[in-house]
Amino acid sequence: MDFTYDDEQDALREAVRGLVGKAYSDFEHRRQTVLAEPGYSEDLWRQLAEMGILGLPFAEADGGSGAGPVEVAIVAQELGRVIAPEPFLASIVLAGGLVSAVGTAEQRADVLGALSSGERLVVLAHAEPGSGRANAACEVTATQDGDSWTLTGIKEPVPHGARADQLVVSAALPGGGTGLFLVDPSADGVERTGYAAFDGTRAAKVALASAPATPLGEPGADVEGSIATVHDIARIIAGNQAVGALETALRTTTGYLTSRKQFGVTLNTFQALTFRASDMYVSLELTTSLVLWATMVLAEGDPQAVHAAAARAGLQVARASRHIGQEAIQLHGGIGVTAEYSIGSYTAHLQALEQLLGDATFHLRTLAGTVAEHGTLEPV
Amino acid sequence: MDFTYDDEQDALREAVRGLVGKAYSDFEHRRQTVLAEPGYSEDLWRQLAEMGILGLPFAEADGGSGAGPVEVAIVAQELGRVIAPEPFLASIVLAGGLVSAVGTAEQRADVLGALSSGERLVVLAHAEPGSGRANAACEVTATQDGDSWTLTGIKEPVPHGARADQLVVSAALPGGGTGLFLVDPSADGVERTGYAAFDGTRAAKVALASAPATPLGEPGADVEGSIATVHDIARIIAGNQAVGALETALRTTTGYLTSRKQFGVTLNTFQALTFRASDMYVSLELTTSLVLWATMVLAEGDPQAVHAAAARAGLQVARASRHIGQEAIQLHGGIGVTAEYSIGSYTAHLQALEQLLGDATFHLRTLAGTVAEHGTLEPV
Amino acid sequence: MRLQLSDEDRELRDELRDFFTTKVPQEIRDDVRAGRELTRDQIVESMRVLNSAGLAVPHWPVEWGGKDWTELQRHIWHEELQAACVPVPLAFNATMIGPVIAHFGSQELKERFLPATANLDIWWSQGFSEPDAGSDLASLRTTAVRDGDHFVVNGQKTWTTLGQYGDWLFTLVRTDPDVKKQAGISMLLIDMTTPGLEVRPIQLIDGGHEVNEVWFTDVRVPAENLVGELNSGWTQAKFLLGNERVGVAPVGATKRNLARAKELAGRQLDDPLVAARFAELENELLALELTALRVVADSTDGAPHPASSVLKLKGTELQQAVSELTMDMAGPAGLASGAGDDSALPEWTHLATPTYLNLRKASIYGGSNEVQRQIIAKTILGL
Amino acid sequence: MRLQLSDEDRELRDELRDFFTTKVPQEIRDDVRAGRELTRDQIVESMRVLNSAGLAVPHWPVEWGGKDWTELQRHIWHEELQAACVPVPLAFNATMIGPVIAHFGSQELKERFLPATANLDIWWSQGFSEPDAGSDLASLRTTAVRDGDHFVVNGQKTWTTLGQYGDWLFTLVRTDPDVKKQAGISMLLIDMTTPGLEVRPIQLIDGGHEVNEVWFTDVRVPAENLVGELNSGWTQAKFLLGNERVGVAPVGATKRNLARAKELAGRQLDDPLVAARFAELENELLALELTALRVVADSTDGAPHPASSVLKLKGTELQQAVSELTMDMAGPAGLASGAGDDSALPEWTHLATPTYLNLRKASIYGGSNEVQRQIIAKTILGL
Repeated sequence: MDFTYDDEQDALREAVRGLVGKAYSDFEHRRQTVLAEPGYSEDLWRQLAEMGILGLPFAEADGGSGAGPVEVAIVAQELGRVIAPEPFLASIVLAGGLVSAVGTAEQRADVLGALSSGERLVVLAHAEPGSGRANAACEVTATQDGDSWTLTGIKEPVPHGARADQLVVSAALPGGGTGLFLVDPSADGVERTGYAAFDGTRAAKVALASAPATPLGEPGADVEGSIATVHDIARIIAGNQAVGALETALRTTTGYLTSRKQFGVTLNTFQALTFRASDMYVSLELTTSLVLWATMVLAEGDPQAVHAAAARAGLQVARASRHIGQEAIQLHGGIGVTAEYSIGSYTAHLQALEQLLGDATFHLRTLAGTVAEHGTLEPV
Repeated sequence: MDFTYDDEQDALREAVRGLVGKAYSDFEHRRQTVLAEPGYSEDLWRQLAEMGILGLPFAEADGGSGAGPVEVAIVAQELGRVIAPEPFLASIVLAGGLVSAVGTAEQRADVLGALSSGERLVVLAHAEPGSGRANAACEVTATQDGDSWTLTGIKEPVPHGARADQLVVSAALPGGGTGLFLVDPSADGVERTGYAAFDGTRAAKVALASAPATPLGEPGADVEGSIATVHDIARIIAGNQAVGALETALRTTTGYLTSRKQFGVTLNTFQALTFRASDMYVSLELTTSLVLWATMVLAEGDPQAVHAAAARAGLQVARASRHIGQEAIQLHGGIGVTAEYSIGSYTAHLQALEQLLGDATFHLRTLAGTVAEHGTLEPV
Repeated sequence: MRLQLSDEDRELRDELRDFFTTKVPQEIRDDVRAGRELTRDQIVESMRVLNSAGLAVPHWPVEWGGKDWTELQRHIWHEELQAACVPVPLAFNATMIGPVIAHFGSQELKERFLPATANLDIWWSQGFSEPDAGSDLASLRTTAVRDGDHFVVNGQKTWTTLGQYGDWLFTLVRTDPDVKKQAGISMLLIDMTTPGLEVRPIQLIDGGHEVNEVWFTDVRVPAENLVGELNSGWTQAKFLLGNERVGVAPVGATKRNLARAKELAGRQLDDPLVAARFAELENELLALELTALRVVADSTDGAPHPASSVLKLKGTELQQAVSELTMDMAGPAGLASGAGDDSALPEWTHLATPTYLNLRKASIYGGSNEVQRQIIAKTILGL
Repeated sequence: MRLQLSDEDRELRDELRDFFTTKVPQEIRDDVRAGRELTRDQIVESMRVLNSAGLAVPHWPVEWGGKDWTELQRHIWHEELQAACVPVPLAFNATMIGPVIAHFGSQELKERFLPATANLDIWWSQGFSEPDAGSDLASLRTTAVRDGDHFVVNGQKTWTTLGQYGDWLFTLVRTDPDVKKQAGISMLLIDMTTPGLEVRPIQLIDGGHEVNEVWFTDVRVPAENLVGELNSGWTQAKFLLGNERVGVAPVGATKRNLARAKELAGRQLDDPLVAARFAELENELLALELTALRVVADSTDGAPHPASSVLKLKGTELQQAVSELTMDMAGPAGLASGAGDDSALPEWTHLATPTYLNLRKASIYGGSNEVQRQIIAKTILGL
């Protein structure tokens, strides 16, 4: 068991930090970016593509560089550190992950290549009103007519769905099960309404009315399992993103405590506040450990183990996000709830990650369901 | 709605405090009392009888003084304040309560009279190994032979079971349901092994082997409902006892914080500690409110409402007992875990009340089961 | 000790309930229930409906429109307002400056301001906090210098809630810089249309515009707008901040929101973990409500009760906890917070997370929960 | 980054597991598993079994019986000990005074004490805390005054764990009252049979006798029993207290106890609320274990890692939480804590509450959790 990064991984981190961290080093820039459309920096996205970051997880044959989860996690941590609003999770991890897992060789080369090069933004449209966190699609249905397929129904919320150049849409198959489809959002029968989520990132309602669609991979095949696994992967990667954000939230808070004066002294004079910062640090360390472990489990690749690890990381991240997110604002006081200052946006973004991929009760339910099946829990 | 006590109630409190509070004003006396048999002061018990305290809840016709739950609650608060080890709950509230509810007029006059006068200690033997908190008896069974009844099986733990002069024993009836019986513990077929619980109060194993028994009330009648109701009443009275103990625990802790020096200053100089004391105070106030309310619900007498109120008070008391009990020790530091100093015994006693009458999860389960059945929850 | 309300109090409750649910426009109450932001007009309209029946400022002196009610009756009034989704009368008017003017103001100030304040003809704003004077309010630096029969005010206030709607501002200013900080403060009433006064919006993390900065550049304020004596402002401020024992914790609204969250949760309540969260919160809220009742019943002399800090502390914690639970019930739909009317997701799921984020302020504003813990430790526990 | 152990480490783990589960007497391990109090003889016996195989003090210098292991290998050793229910080598010997003598002691002291210490031929006790010097250890008042080739010791120590079994005491004494408090302290080794030394039991709230007071009345200690330089005792004390990065949190034992509680809970696990409590604790414990692994892996230079405070803080909290959950699983049977062998209730239900009460000490002794928070705030967060 080894928690250390190798030199190449350190170099990757430096490179990403040099680009993304630098771009958003001034929080005001992040704020202005999410106030304008499309809610992220197209320029930065292109630079990430040029640096090879967008193709990191995809096979070389598909236009990527075939790196592993540890490398993707490093990118996520750096994005999280500055709560970059770029659509990395929605497009690279979720949409790209599913194309990678399910697509034909041709589709993989086409979609992943375009995704990696930054020329096409592809996102996953899976969530449906009223379906909670089901892996199956229900409200959007697929209809087959010979070799042609159309989709009908509503997907909402679809992260970055309004800006996307191509959608990967899940739909209930006529023969049962859930299939995935590539949809051109400019086609007839596709109507999109975009908006900003509370953390500034973008989402949309996507209404499909007999919209033309191309099956991803084998037509008619049930890929619910792949959807589940890619969500588990996304939970672990999002956990890394959260760790980055949590670190900054704590550092911002301790920085404030040492500089803000009240009653003639800096706030770190008040032990009740510093002890709470210490508890935040404890949360952060435990969360970092669990997320790094889950990333290593992901690198080993067993889907069953990944499923459990995603729930474990998810639960711990959710608890820490609430704890640190709430305390960070409270320890700041009034300025903590203003939009111009950074800390509230960190709390909001941590909350958005949780809503995207599962809150504490969701993950706890998963874990409670199997707690009776083992004795001691061993990390290896 | 009125939370104030009348003059007579104030006088009752003063009288009980003058007796019990004074007797145990020195914690060492409480400690020595529980180190010796029978684990409480027979002398004090006699004085309580003389003062009319032991007969408080029973009808005048039964030898009591017919006072209401509020008066009984006042006694319990004062007992709790000094964690008096006397068997008030086990005998007056539980055993007396069941004799009062179920016994024939003759049994009531006999048992409650002797209980009120202090001449006979009567306790309830209901808990059975493995039966959790069921209101029904299961392991102890009753056998009928003409007008004679015998009981067989084990009751454990039986609070104050070894010292008791008479037992009220629950048993599974031959025709189904649970009956109550009066048992003379000196009879053949009754074997008792007494011991001290972790809070110094006494309990026992009572093994019955065809022990002669007299049905309490109508022979063969199922009284599970009465057992349930008397336990609910005991939960509310025990809640009052807990409130008394919690108050002392907090006052002891704040007293320690203002007197104990470390690093050249008294501990109340450390804001992290005083803020925790403030949170303890919040817990205490909320708990007091809920317990007083439950006592008023009890005074109104509707068993359904009493059941809900007992669960509500039980949950809040259990949460506060853990919170305040644990923090009181922690804020004391090393001396908090020693037997000679009082605070640890308060924590232990609060724990014992909880184990006797239900922990947080137990009560929460009751409340969660009905939470969907109402909109807002109204106290009146 | 008695559980039931007296006949008289029950009668009052029923009357109030009837008035609130029939006389205050349904549309306003629907918006409150749904947690939507109210317009200025709605707030004004509902307060005027109340005032027309003498129900806007029952805690004021009778000669200025108050009712000679017991604290319990005022508590009932406050709970019934919330239960009926009636907007609570604007706090700046009804519970802040109104009672201060009634207590400290000259007869002239009273006549000039109190009727208009009760009827919300004047919308008051609060100018207390400053960027460097938050929990340490007394270190405020906005100055007022006497110049003839005017004061000239310079400086900056912040966290002025709904200041964009304000007609008049009650404010604390430093009138003597050379004495102990509490001793050099005065309270001034300022017409917000006075030249040199500028209100600038502050956006909060829920995206809303609720608070403001107020800047003063040589703002000339007639000396007669001083409340009480010169340099006695700290006394007025303490009176204002400690004035209320009823309504310290928004129990009624939180109860209503919890009950609504249960409805909205639907089938999720079948999950024992979810049901347990609701049951736990409901029980804590009951304990809080009963504590509020104990506090109001404890005496009727109007002095602030020390346990008010308990109500503020626990009241805001539970308010936040209910918003958190509601957000969790919305689940992934919460990401559609910015969606419009054509969204396929219900409106409450859009509002849930912004409301949760917005309410982080509850434990900060109006005396942070750290200040409340400090008060409990010092004044109640003697630490 | 790699999840799996290296082949070498896995091999070591398997060897250790085999040794611990076959060579340490089953009866001792059963008592550990059941949470029973061990006798002095059992503790001595198991440590000698380990020492016979060179497994009692692997973190000591190799010449005194240590192994040249990585921190990870020591971690594995420590976890496997606990998983196998082997009593961890007596801390006073193995992790406290042994390393101090090895680091600061003269060659003569080393030869005299280290082999006997590793083999538990000498049972060491600790004399650090005093009634008025708890978290503020440096304010200790027990004095040692030089008299010829002896020190004469007077004063009182407290919280001396298992002092009733002790042969020798390592203690901090004040040897210079006129300097800054940390600068006037020395470390002395004292034969506990010396006249004037008295050990008095302190009963704890679980009813057990685990800690003691130690009183000194003109106790004469040979000057050669000084460890290190005169007045350098604070250095030794800090070394001793900050020496360990492995085993700061009793992860292995807590995991074992949690797994056991699950077994004992039986059907109660069918309740989702109970299952959720187990799942939550299990996850926190996993996070703690992984944090311990990160800390041991972080460097191998032996210096205390700042995150050790995290391990102590969270480790004791989880240790307590598991004992609390176990107690709750016992339910009303817990009241039979004083019952004997003929009780109809299982032994574990007797032990559950006393264990819970006893473990309240875990967050107080050995640097309270408040001290740990202070360390984190100061040294890690710079507050």
